Amino acid sequence: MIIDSKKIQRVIDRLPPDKKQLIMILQDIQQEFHYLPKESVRLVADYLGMPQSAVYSAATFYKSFSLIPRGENIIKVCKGTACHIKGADLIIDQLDSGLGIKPGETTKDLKYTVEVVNCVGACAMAPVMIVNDKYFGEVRCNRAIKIAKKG
Amino acid sequence: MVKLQINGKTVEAREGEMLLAVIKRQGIEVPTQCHHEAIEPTGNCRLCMVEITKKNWDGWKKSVTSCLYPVEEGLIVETHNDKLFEIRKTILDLQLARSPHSDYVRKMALDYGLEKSSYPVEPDGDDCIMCYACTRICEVLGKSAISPTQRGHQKVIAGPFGEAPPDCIGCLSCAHICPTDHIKWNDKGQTRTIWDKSFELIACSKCGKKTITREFADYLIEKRELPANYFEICDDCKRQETAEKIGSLVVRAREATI
Amino acid sequence: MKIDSIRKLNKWRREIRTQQKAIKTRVLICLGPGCLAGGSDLILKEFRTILKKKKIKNISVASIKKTGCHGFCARGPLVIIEPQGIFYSKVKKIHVAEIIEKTLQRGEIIEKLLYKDPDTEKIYKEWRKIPFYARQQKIALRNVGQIDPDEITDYIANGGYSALAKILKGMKPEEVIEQVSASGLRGRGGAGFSTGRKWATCARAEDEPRYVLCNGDEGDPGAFMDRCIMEGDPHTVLEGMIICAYAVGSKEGYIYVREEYPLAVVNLQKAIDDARRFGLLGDNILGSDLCFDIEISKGGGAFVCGESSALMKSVAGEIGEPRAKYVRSVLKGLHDKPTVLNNVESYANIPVIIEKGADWFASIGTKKSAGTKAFSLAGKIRNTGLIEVPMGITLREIIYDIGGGINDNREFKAVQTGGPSGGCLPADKLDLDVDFDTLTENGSMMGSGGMVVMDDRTCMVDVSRYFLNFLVEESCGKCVPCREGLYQLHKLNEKVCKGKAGDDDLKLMENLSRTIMSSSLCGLGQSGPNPFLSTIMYFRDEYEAHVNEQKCPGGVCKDLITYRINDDCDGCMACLKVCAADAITGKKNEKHVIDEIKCDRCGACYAVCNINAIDII
Amino acid sequence: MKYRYQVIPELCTGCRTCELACAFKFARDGKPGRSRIYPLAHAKDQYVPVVCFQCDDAACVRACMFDALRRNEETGAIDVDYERCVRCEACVAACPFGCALVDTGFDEIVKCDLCRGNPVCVKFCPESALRYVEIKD
Repeated sequence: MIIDSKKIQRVIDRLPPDKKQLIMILQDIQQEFHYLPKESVRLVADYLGMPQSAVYSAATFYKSFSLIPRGENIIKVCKGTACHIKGADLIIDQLDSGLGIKPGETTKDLKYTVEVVNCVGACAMAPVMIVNDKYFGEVRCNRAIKIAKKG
Repeated sequence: MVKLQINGKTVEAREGEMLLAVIKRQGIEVPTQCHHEAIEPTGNCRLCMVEITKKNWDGWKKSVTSCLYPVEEGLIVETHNDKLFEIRKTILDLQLARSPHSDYVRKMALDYGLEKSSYPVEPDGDDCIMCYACTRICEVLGKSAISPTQRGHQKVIAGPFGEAPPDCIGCLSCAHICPTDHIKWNDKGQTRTIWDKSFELIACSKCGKKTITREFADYLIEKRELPANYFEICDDCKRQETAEKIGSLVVRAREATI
Repeated sequence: MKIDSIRKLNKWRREIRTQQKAIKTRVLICLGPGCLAGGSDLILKEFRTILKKKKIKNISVASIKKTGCHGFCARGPLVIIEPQGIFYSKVKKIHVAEIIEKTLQRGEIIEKLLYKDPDTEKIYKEWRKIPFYARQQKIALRNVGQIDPDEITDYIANGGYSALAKILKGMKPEEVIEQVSASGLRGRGGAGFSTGRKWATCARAEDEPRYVLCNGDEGDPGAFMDRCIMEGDPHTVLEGMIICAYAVGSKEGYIYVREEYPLAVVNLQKAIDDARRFGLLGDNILGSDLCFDIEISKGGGAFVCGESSALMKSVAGEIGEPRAKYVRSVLKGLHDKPTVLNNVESYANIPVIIEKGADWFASIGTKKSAGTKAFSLAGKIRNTGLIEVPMGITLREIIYDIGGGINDNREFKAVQTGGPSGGCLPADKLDLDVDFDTLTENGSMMGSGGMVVMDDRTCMVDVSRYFLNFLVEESCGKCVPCREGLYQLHKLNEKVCKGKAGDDDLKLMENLSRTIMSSSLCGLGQSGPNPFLSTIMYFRDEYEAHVNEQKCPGGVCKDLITYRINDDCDGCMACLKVCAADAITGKKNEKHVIDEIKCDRCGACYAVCNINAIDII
Repeated sequence: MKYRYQVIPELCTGCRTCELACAFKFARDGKPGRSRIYPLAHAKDQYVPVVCFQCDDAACVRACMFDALRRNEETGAIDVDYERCVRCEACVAACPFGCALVDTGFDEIVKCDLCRGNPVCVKFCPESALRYVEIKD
């Protein structure tokens, strides 16, 4: 799945070429393509006048970026303290047995990606699942798969 | 000038100097790993920690990395005590678990009576002690070809995508500055390979002896405005040429006097 | 229309207030994170569609207002009707028509939607009287849950930007700093450094330019106060920052918002755009010669970027690796220039301190910890939610009087405060005052205000392992004691959880913790071992049970427990369906059996069994 | 007091004593260092001792990216700061006269530093083709 660099460049051009925009630009690319295509590291580096190694460092340091294609549906399971003691691991186990993928992995058909997030600030209704930016609170583990698929 | 006390002795230092420089000038041996004069201190290895206090802190003490702590008037510094010994010992103990085969680490650990790490050896360990000397020297060079990638325990020094770094010019500064010789390179025949990237070494136009990489020479020529032809022949042949040039001047001078 | 003078601002405020008086009843629908997940956005839409269709007299669509988090998340979705303060909880879309017809049109109260105190069975009509709210005092959260975050007019109507007007009209920067210092405000991010002193040092620094930064990273798991302020009342953060910019002489400000808070970014950006449009941000604010603008800098998903120097690296577009702060960031911060960095909640207090004066603020809370503190209650507590209480209140009052005690009346075991830098306090510490210093003296820390309550079904050794795992994942990896030390400490903690550790391992963990704390480069490493040290201090018996008897009293550590179905089982098959390891067998309505070899002790069956037919041995 | 290092090629007989003296001056733990001076023949029995000219706008100083080659104010020579030098050989490649050298024995970059103001090659040159004369200004 090669993404042509003109498309990437168009996303990059939305923000001014200032080094402090690095993370925001990478997030726009991630938002657009669900991951950071390999080409984007060079394009962003040229656009901001930064070494490619610095852009790659940021792409691998910040956990919200992925360098490998992710699924259409991003399923996030919160593992904040409250969610942990209220059974976040149970949800992860159910998703693993139901979708066959562990956190950080994507299903072969590129439909689902499961990710673990360290606290999304909705602790009042732990345990929390987020499917494509839609919040689900007080998730019982036996409903995890239904929520993941329904979205 | 700033007056401070190191291990009981009052010493003077220049404003803005770092404690480590003053300590070294006193001939006191403080262990360091990530310190190198050609690069900015970052305080990664923590071994150069010393304990500081002041008269008006009424006994309260703080341990700081001397490579980064600027000298202050009236500072009272202790470079060796039990607490610092414990810190240095534990740090080397941890490093032994990560880099069990590194002679550099093992030698330093022996000074603290450690032959083996008290922690299980890390399966994914290697000799890199993550001191950032290589990435920083490459930054001073102006290329920043390699950098610390990933985060936390998976942190690894590499070029983008762990592949041949596009900005690397094969100058080997990183390999030479690496305290544990973890950065592998080799020159075979015409080519030099480092970070999975191969370079063409300039061959002396006279005797064929290999000098530096073409990319490194071009970089110096462009960045430091050096004449390109300086790089085309090796130092041996340049000395011979110099002798001949001066020799011919001597001969011409002698003929002129006759 | 640019408000280019204080006179115009006051005139505008009067106009808004008269307009708002015209609307008799206001229906506030909470769109905080909790209620939103319960579908409160659908409730909002339902109100608007019905009202548009029916054109009911004196109830116009304008009276429906979305707000930030009202606080009582456990009872969400919430609909509040002002000015009577009627508190409808657990509202569903189907109730909307009924609310409009009965309450809005005929003024009747719908009994079933009111809050009933589970212990006293008392039913509360008015939210201000509910115990959860009664003991609170809101300064930073004064507008959150009351105003529409997208409407600058709401903020203005509630006295917004009057503090800014006050300082621009008659206060010199030094006077502003003097007021903030005299108020006794200390950093709400958890460090507790005097805000006034921080501003004063930055104002005195010779170097130019100076930056004003807001720390909206809130990486502590279990904390969501900053989120609710940024989403529920973004303008108070802006006003606090503008006042700070005036005091320290800065032209450029950044709000660093973590990546996990997209709605906060949207609401803050709307507030910034509105403030610029009305001349409250940008050049010549309110016609004065103060020029200051704010940009949002988005985080990338790194807990360590909550640390000041890492945050500044991130704002500058670099990786968030902290630097030694022997030269403090008020002198050399962002781009090595003098920088003031305060937490969202600290800025939210500033306008009120300027408005009502330092003495008023200092009179609240304790002598050394002035003012109030916002806390997020989470975990095994009945009334999960967001509260703000005066400093000096005890843990017991927060957890029992406000928090309503423990779920299903189980036994309280510990409360975790201060996130991964904090600790766990046991039952006999419940009467400690909550302020900056008391909790720290007892091995925990107030931190940013996250409070996670744990009951007897939690294993403290597992909690320590959880935090160490969190820190190993979030460590930036730059310095040896944190990268390698926390990694080994976590491995040892896992060994204890597996029942394979000996006493010497515990001693090794304690020694290692001391070195990590005294030699790590930044706060993450320096406070990383706190959760372990506080749990082994207060719950050493649990550690010994894991080490000596290979038992897990909390029934959590997988290697040390077995799940067994008892005779109460009615064969409903719920556990069989959920078991991922296919270890449960049994026919419908017959007692089921767990194959204890196949079972990987994940605990799903125990979680779904509603009649406690599964024992943990 | 200022000195000037003088080379008079006409007197040089190519006996290479200077080379020997220099190598032993920089010997360490029993191993000789690399000589910084090379008397080379430019015609039959005609020699020129080639040694660093300590140039004003030195190519080696310019090529060193790590500021490890610095003018020594007393001796006027350009010294290698071994605390900073990372042995990248830029200076060796850049010096037009080939007087920055690699001492493969000790694996370091070397160049003539006028023996810190007391050049041993001058002492040992039998023909005084090398001189270290005081400059009276």
